[in-house]
Amino acid sequence: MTPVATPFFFYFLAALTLLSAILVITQKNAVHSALALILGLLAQAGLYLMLYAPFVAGVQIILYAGGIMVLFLFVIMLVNLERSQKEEQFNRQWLVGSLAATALGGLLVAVFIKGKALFPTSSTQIAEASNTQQVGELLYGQYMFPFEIASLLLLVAIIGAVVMAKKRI
Amino acid sequence: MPDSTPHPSPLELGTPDKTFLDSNELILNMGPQHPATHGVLRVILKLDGEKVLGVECVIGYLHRGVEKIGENRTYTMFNPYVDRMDYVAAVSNGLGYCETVEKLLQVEAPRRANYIRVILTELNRLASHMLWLGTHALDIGAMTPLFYTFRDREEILKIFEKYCGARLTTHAFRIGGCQYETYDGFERDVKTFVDCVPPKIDEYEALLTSNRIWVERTKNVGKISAADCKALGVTGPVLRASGVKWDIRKALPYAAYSDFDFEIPVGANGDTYDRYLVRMQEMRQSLRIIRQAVEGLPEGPIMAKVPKVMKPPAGEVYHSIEAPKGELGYFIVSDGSTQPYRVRVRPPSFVNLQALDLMVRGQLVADVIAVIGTLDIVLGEVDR
Amino acid sequence: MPEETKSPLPGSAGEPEGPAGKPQAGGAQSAAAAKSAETTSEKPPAVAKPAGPVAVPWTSPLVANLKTRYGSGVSEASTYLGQNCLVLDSSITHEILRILAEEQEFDYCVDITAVHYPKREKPFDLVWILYSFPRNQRLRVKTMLREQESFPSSASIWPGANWLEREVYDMFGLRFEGHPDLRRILLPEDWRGHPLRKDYGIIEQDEQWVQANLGIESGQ
Amino acid sequence: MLDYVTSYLSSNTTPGQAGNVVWALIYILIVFAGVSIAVMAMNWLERKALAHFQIRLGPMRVGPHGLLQPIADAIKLLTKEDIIPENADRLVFWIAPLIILCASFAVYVVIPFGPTHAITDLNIGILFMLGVSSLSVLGVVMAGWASNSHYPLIGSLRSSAQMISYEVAMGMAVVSAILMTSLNRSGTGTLSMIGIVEAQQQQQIWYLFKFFPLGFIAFAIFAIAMVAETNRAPFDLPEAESELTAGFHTEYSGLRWSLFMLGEYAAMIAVSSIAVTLWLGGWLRPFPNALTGATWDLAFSLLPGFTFLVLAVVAWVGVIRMPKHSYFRMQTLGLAGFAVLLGLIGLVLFAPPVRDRIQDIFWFTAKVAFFMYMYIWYRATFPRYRFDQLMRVGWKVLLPVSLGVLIGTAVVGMVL
Repeated sequence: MTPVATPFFFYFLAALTLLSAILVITQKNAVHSALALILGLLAQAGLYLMLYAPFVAGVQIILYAGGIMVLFLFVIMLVNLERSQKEEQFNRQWLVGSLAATALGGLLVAVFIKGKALFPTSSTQIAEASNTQQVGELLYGQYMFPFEIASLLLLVAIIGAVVMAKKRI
Repeated sequence: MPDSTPHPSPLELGTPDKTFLDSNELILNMGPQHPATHGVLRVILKLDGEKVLGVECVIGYLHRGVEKIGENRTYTMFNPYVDRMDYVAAVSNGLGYCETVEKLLQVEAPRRANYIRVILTELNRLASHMLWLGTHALDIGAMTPLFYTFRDREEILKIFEKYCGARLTTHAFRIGGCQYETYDGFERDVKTFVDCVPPKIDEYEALLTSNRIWVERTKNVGKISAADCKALGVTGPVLRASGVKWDIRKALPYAAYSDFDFEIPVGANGDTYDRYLVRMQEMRQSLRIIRQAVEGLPEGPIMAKVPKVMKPPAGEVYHSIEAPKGELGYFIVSDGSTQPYRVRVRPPSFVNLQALDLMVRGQLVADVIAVIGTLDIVLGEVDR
Repeated sequence: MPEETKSPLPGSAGEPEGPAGKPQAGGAQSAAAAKSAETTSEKPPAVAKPAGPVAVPWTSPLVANLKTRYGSGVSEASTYLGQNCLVLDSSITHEILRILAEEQEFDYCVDITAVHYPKREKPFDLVWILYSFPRNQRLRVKTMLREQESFPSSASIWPGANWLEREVYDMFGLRFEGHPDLRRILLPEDWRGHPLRKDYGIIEQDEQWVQANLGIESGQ
Repeated sequence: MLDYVTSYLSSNTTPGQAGNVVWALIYILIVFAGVSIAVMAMNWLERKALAHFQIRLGPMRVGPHGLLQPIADAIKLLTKEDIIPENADRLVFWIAPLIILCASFAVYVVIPFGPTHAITDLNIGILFMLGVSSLSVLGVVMAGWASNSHYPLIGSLRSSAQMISYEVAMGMAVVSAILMTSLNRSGTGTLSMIGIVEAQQQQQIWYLFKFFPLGFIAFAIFAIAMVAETNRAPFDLPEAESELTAGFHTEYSGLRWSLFMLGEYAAMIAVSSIAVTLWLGGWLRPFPNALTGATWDLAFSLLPGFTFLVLAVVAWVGVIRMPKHSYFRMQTLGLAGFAVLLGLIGLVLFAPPVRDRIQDIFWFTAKVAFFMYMYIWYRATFPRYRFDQLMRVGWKVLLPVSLGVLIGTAVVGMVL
């Protein structure tokens, strides 16, 4: 089974990701930003698929697009948006912003030129059929400890959020 | 005591301008056009999330000045108007009015007329309770009982139609008795009806009484204590569900009610579920009364001798009956002329609706709908 | 005496007053009332008699109690067609209502309404219809008010009086002092006029309001 | 080219796996047309069945027994004025129904109607289904927000909270079923929809009955959660008519509203398909391992055609019972035509090449139809939950129980 039109899909998805990322920061309406972010996340899921990582792609859709972003929207809709819409965008921060962007861009270019040797030219391709199993084995085998620490961290975050949000328990 | 909150007018209430995290109140306007407010009731809800902080009822959309009309019509001419108040239980309205004027005139309706009045009024109570059950269940989301109750209510309306030609606003009674003798087969029709309905009521109860969701939606919802009921003047099934065994048919019997043997069902908790149970029991008791009345229907005249032009002596009288919604009273002042000097209607729905605020405080939006349903109000009567 | 204890037994159909009611009620005037009722119903009034049934004085421990405490403030205590009525002076009515509610167990305020007699010096009758659950007895309390005279609200005695008083205010323009929320209830807030006054015509309306709010010439 | 097309017929996989674009397109067309027709049929059936639950007749005027009612409705909705509220966010308002529609139709890509009758077989099939169907909540939220009105906003907030809450319990129940696939003799589990059904065949048991009662509890949790997930009675709070008029789609009308409806019914069928695949053996006929042999095979393969013949007979009884009056002539003829059509379909299904290919689809559809009937039944029977009760059931009952079932399944699987 040979992949069809791979370069086309790659550039299409990459462009979509970039475009939606730009929309996220340029849209005045926060709900529109969030929707653009969802589009970007979905495009990323497509990129994961092209990397033969369907499990990651599926999780990306379920967790980010279907779960987290819905909660984002949930909160954004309840907050009064009208004030933020009237405010001028990139208010007095354009200088700092552009400096940071230039620095980050320079770093990326430097790494790309100088550090090519750091990256393997091609990774070993995992069989698509056993992709999910491999993820599972790695997570619950080799990286068991970090995985559990991450979950503990999330638990702490949840409790913190509850305590902060609820005035009277 | 349900202190009514200081009232900014709806326009002043405005929109909550605080942000989500420190905002407490949301003003939601329900009605006057809303599927669950049973007519043109407007309820302004003050919410904290889904929790109700308070409600304000805005009524009067259906105000027609019935009392003013009464002062400008003769006693006889005003009789059909009262049917338009609680149009779901028009027969009860007529009964109350006719009995009050009879009292003023010192006329007693003949025994047969009283029996016919009891039969029709109790049939009407059944019809009213059936309509209540259907719409109340529909408000809570159970769609099917509505159709079942309408099927059986139809039979009652058919009897009305055969008796007096009208189905809803019947104008069944006249001052001094009944205008119409029963039609041929009236007793058979009523008997058949009384025989068929108990299984139908079992059917409604099978759908709802032990339905888990129904119980969860109605138990401990809209609780009101007996003391609060008395203080607010709430009567009818709502009062009885709070544990007060008081029914005007027993306490101060009118028409022929003292001839019949029936129970006053009472509840214990005064919540929506108890009110449901009380009304279901009341339907069965009504059937009991109808059966006794139709079996013992006496022979005789149906109309007392009343003057063609009614001029009751100057004086005033208050008389009330147990309408399906509660105490329906008429206070009539006569100045000796052909027209009442003042007609005051004491509408049960109006007084009961006052308890809404007390009953829904601290509950959820969905409960407001359940409580409006369980109060069994008819806006025609609230606004008059 | 308990009113409306009609005996529906055959034979006594013509007798609106039942056999003497509860012992605590005065028996003397019940007989009188029954007598007057009997005379009227035996010969049904082909023409309304000018005499009609008469109101007879109502004597009971309650009335005696009130009369000793308030003297002439209790201007009339009568029974008409078996219904008891107290007519009180407006200055003491609120106090007596409170006594009735708290000491005499009239715990249910059935109705509050008013009647307008434009030709009288005190043109308004304010009427309370009370009921006592323990006594199974109904009582009507009346007082007369002048135009523009305000009256203490009884919402502090019976919370249910709230809306009933609002309706009286709406329909008659009588103001109640200390009412928690005295606004119009059935008519719009800015409506002018009080429809149940006798000088308000049957087809009269606040045409300005109708034109401004409904955008039509007239509601008729 | 022709070879390319015909070559697939001899292959033994789904067109997606075979990489055959033409057949994949054909399958997509067939599936989507089939789902659309199923939605229309479901619409008619729901109205009819609900009506009979409620001692009514339901649609009777458009076509014999209202058979053409869905078509009439579709025409009406399409030609209706398209209203967008003045202060609505036009773009979002416009996209929302499309998202719901796409999300609920995209899941059909992996639904296996038979061992080879699926558009494709992803190895993360079930994950894909859950993921894509979870996107539909976005559409609901967007619709509620874009309408710029109180009731839709509250409706969409309720809806999103509800769907996210029940997704958790639903996911746990699904995982416990997936866990069962890894407990077969080969030792490797699968997320592929076809793989799950094949695992059930291999283990000779529907997962409904596996590790009784664990499988059954997981199934029950899923069956409850899927009703909540599709916003149907008794969990139809987002659209609670008596409280929120019509919930998140209060401001929608005409075509856009019909897209919501289409999406809702398609989602109902989709989640039912998941339930059927995971617990009721997917396309497998009853007792595929016990009642074997040529006779049983023949008997079971004749059933689809036989069912259609029975339906044809029922329709013909309707023709006979039609009032004999010229006014009803068209209706009678129409119903007779419908009966004949059903009969012909039945006869075609008897033909050996057809019946071999069709019987998997038949069993799958029959099982899904059972769930569809349950949906109608719930709607006719239950009152509506209150929001806090709904959340309590989701978080305090279903979630702990589903976690328990998951752990129980793992433990039992390891011990056995």
